[in-house]
Amino acid sequence: MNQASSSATPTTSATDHRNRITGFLSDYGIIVAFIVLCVILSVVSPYFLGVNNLLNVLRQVSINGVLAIGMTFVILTRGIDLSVGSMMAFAAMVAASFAVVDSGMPLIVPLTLGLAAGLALGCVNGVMVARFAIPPFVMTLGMLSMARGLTYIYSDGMPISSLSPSFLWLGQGMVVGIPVPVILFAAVFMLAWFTLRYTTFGRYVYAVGGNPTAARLSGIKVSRITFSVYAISGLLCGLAGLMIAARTSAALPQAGVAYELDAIAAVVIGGTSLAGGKGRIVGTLFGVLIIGVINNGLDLLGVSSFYQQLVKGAIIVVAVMLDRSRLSNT
Amino acid sequence: MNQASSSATPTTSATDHRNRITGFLSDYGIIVAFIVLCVILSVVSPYFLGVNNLLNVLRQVSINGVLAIGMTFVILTRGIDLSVGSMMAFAAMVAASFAVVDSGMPLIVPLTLGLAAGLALGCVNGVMVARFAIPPFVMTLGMLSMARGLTYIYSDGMPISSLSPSFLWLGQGMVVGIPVPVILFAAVFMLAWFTLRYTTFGRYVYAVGGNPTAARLSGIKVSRITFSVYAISGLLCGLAGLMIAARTSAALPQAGVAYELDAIAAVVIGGTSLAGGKGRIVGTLFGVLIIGVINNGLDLLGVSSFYQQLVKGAIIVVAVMLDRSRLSNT
Amino acid sequence: MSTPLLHAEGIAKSFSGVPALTNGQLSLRAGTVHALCGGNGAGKSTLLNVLMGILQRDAGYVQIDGREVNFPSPHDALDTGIAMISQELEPVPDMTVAENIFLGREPRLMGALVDHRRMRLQAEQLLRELELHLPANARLGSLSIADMQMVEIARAISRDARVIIMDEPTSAIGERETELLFAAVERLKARGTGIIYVSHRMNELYRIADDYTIMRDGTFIETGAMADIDRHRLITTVLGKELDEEYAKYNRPGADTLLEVDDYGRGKDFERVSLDLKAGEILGIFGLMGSGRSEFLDALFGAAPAERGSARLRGAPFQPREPGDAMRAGIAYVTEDRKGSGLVMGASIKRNVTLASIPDVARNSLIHEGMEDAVATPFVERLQIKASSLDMPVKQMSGGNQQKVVLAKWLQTQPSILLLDEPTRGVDVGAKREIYAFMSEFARDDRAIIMTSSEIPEVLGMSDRVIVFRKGRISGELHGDELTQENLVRLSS
Amino acid sequence: EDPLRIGAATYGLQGEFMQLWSNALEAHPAVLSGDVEVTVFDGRYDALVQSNQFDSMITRQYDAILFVPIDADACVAPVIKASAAGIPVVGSNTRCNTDQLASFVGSDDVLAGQMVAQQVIDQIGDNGKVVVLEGPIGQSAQIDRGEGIDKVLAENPGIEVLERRTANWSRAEALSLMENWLTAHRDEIGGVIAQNDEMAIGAIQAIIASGRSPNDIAIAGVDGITDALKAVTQEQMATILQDATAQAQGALDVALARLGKADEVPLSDIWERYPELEWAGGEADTYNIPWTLVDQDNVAELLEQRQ
Ligand SMILES: Nc1ncnc2c1ncn2[C@@H]1O[C@H](COP(=O)(O)OP(=O)(O)OP(=O)(O)O)[C@@H](O)[C@H]1O
Ligand SMILES: Nc1ncnc2c1ncn2[C@@H]1O[C@H](COP(=O)(O)OP(=O)(O)OP(=O)(O)O)[C@@H](O)[C@H]1O
Ligand SMILES: O[C@@H]1[C@H](O)[C@H](O)CO[C@H]1O
Ligand SMILES: [Mg+2]
Ligand SMILES: [Mg+2]
Repeated sequence: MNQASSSATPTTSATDHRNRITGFLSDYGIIVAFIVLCVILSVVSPYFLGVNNLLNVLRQVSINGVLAIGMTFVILTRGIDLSVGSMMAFAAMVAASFAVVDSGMPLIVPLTLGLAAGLALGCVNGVMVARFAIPPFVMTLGMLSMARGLTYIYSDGMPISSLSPSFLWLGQGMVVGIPVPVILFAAVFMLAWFTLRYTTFGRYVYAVGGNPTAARLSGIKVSRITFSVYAISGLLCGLAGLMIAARTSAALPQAGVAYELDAIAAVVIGGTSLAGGKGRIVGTLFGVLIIGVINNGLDLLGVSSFYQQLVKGAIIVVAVMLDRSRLSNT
Repeated sequence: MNQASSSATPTTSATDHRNRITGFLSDYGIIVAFIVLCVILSVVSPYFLGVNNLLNVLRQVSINGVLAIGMTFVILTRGIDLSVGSMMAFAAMVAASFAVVDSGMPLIVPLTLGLAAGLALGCVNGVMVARFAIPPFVMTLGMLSMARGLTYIYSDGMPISSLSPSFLWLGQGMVVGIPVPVILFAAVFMLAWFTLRYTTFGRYVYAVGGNPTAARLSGIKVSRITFSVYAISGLLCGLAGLMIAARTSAALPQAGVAYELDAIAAVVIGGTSLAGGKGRIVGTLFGVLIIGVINNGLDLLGVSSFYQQLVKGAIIVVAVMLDRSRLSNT
Repeated sequence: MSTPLLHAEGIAKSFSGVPALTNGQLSLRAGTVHALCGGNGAGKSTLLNVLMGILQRDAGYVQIDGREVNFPSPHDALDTGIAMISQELEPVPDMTVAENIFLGREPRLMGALVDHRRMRLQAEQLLRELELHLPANARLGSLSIADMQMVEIARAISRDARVIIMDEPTSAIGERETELLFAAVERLKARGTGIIYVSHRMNELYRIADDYTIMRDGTFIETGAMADIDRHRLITTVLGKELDEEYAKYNRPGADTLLEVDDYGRGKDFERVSLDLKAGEILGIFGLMGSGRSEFLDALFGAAPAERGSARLRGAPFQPREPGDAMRAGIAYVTEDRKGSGLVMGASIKRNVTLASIPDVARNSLIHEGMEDAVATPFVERLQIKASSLDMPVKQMSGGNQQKVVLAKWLQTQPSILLLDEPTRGVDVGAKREIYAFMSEFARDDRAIIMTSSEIPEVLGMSDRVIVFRKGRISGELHGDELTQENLVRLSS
Repeated sequence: EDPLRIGAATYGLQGEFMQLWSNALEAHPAVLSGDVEVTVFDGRYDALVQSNQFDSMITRQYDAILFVPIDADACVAPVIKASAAGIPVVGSNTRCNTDQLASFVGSDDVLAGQMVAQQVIDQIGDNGKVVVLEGPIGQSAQIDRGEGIDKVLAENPGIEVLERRTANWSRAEALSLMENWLTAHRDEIGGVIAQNDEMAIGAIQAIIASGRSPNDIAIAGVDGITDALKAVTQEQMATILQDATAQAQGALDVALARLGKADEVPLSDIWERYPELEWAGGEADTYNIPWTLVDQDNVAELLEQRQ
């Protein structure tokens, strides 16, 4: 609830200490919900707590995680980005087209072009929202459609596969036993956490979402901040595009359909308000993990796919209820 | 922009008259965008303006139209309903199961049960949002999943077809040359328009969305209103479920996937703000029509699958830009 | 005579073709306080918003140090050394006090990082200097309106600006805080800062202003030295008509008890509150900021029900659990935060006036627009609400006029008990008098008013009896001759 | 002895065909007898989801995996991973471009494309105008059936393609699309080549709604879903039956053979139904389940099986 109170001042007394702990829990009720979920899953499935499975979960959430982090920036400014799935697919396609085994391109080329493709589309969103005041929902809905169209046109509707091993490493490689996508996700998370917490840009993102008028009156260039968050989201879609193409060994024209829902869900489950100005990247991390753990757990348990949908929906609601009811008690 | 200013008082002078027209146009800039779109389409396609084609468009938009009207109520209160597609599919399945040719049920049974199925799920959304303060996005995302699961469970994943002719009439019949779904949509539209404009309930909906605190302190039972809009949305999903089953001659478990996007898009394109309290059902009507006309026009023109997405997205953005730029000029 | 620090002339601004300002003019000297006077809707805020680059002028020019300037955005005005406390509070609720104060100019590390520690220390120091007892790391949204206002004041003052615009900075704060502000203003003057000051409280103007400028209907009327204009003439010029500034008080309390409150308490907000309200009475409640007055009124109205104690209304038990309960019992409540809890800002005047009595303008649940107009129109006249039409969204109205709409909304419910929390916030002298006259007329027969106000003259002038709150408890009750400023101050602090 | 645990990774259960496939799996004699336990996964039309589900199945150490991939290339990495973990993967329905599959039991989509196009052309003759309804862009079935359709069209230069668009396997989408095409092309459309039956049925409904008779237009689809069979009885369309039962049960039989259990548990009866299909002890690389053209001769019998 209270996004600012954790910039804690040095305190000494015991009650202050207790306040900080309950404050932490009510700030991060979603962590409690996550822990409860994990405990339940590890009781019902002996496989859940295995190191390999936990790495699986992390690898599985890494793409949604990267998208959700960009989405957090956007939502903090009261915006929304519906186009993440399509932008990701487009970036994947562009990157893959330069990463096929016999293209002979150095790895840097597909990487750069993939990120650039995402960034470019994100900038278009940003300009239209920030400069031409198109409502974010409409602009990014348009982009959802346009980027998908571009993906079809660019790829002629065909998947691109036979990607070079060095490119595939991005999605399938390991570094000191940790999957590369997980490392990428972690790096993006830390950078975003640091940015939102410690940089002036991060503070301005909160201010623009919290009260755009106040932000403007304080001399903040609101439209520049607004533009930036869409650009960031686009850039991260570019990264997610590289990751998904490398992970599935192919860029598919239909990749990422409906991914916006999971990304937004992670952000909202993590306690960031769609009304802007309030929320945290740590919440998003746990939102992403909750969704991932639910999917993984239901798969591990072999719950029938009909009941999966029912159970998945119910767990999401209950997790958030748990979070919110904690809040109202404190 | 100004949701209240059109309830014009009787005026006489010429400038007043002019003001009323420009006021109307800036209130309804989206109508201008719609007209521009229609003019362009009728120039590039000789078929566009045919009576049959226009009836086709109306028939094609009627299901999204009914969903978008329920969505308008929800969004006016600052909410969102992501579960409309799934609730519709569930209602369709329930209705169809009692409408198969050899069930021998009178028509009233599937109709009632279909509507009741939608209403029931909508009430669940309503209770959880209004009473337990689950954020609407999370609750209805959960319902999106849960209602789909229920649909699969209820139908065992198989379509239900061979529906009785009297039931099919709802989707395929005609009355005085007008398709029945169009009549249903028109009736729902008029009722909604009347409700929002002339009834106390309509007022409450706007007030709750405009400033829930002020509404509560003015003695309005905010949670009752909030509950009601989700119930209305559910009920209209029930109706849409009857319509789609009758139109496609079958209830399909996968029906309505991603329909929430089109419904929300219609509302937002129509000028209703996701921030609540501001918007009009007439705007939604034209939002629905714009989406329908774009789809129809691109089909008529034979635009390829690849370019269709690109063009569709671009037109949506441009239409809204046209609307918004009109506003900022006045 | 030296060049003025800031000089503006011929400033015009219209909204959708309707002029709000036709000829704004103002000359500010360095090291002085310049009072900008005018009735509600005279165009003061519009002029100031133009000066600040929030609005773009249609005509006229602005000079700083004799050089013409044009600010496309507040950013540019701030860069040039102009800061503003805007009339409407603009807090970022989910940021801390320190973050709000330093928004846009945070102490930095390595160019792009916020130095949170230094920011907090600087904020603490600033708050200390201003004698504000606010934690620098409290979330702004958890503060009272008054405290938020003080934070905005701190923000503007700490900017080291050469020109500070203060648009009704005291409308939401108490006497003590006002003194803190004035002390700061004196320090700023001494540094050569020029201050443009707007307030509808005449006492304040005579205390701190050096010069004045009067506006009426969007036009400059006259300017001069504060010392050269007496109170009567100032008011008459502002209003454009003869009017004495006085309290129109002619209600007469009866003997019947209307409302009895016994041992009310809720959380830490207030406790052991017992009082009664007589028919025909205007009961004042006075206290410092944060003394729990508003919370007590919230409880009486059922907005945040009391947790302890009981109440009786006309002898019958009265236990409001939600506002509807209190409304049915004939209670109306004008809250102190019109933007947050009083108005639907995007909705029209008409709809706001009828907001709390929608069923009254409906038959069989159908709104009757004719009745709605009939309901709203008399208030526009009665309260001198300045608006181009009843369909104007309230967010386009001047602040004082918005306040009148809130009053109208509650009067329309035809209550028998009125709870008024800072009822004249931002209201001009003319309309204040109307409101006072109305209050006196209202509190008759079996009707009564409970009023809180931070303006001591208003409390003394209008109340038949005053109950003083201190830290959530009643610290005393004053009647008749005891009703003096000294007693109020003594009991409240 | 514990039952064998087999995971079935389908590309998605939203649609009748894959539902028939999974139902057939559950109806396999070895499953009914309790010798085998199957878990069906819904891939939600997403290669990434399928890949994640493989991870879970590997963690749970399923004995074998039946795999209906969404994409012929994106399926490769999961298959390699499962094989490396010692889990045999048997492909079904949709091919996968890897030699690591234990075997593939499915039908040739290119052939289906050829057959469905040929059906329509046989009816309208050498000269005529057709429209083509395609699956979701980029899915293997869409690409391969499209290839087959193209082949036949290339051999028939007299056939003009008026329109060719995706309706995403969806009846509702095809219905609207066809309504609009009927407006733009009035009475020109002589045939509808649909890459699956759902879309063909949407087209039929649009044709009926426009006041025309589907009997006058040559329509064909792929799959043999129940509504299509009914339409065949009314001579409204032709369909090419894709035998979901054979694909599913055949794949399970082969998987059991690879696990060395073929002799212990009962095999399905599909091997009797298609005498031309060589069982070969479950050792073959590919089992090509034949497509069956549904016509008046066999439709009644097929409908009967659906009850
Ligand atoms: N955005 C707007 N759109 C239309 N009219 C506006 C807008 N802003 C202000 N006005 C009009 O301009 C006039 C002047 O308003 P302004 O806020 O400047 O008055 P003010 O002198 O500050 O009054 P107060 O003392 O009540 O604050 C008012 O009649 C108001 O309705
Ligand atoms: N013990 C407390 N702990 C924390 N916050 C407090 C405490 N007491 C008061 N406050 C803050 O001060 C506010 C109380 O102010 P309130 O509006 O009730 O006082 P008031 O007497 O009406 O004064 P005014 O309206 O003039 O500010 C509360 O909203 C709360 O945020
Ligand atoms: O083979 C199946 C069916 O044709 C179905 O209708 C769509 O997906 C394809 O892969
Ligand atoms: Mg003002
Ligand atoms: Mg108060």
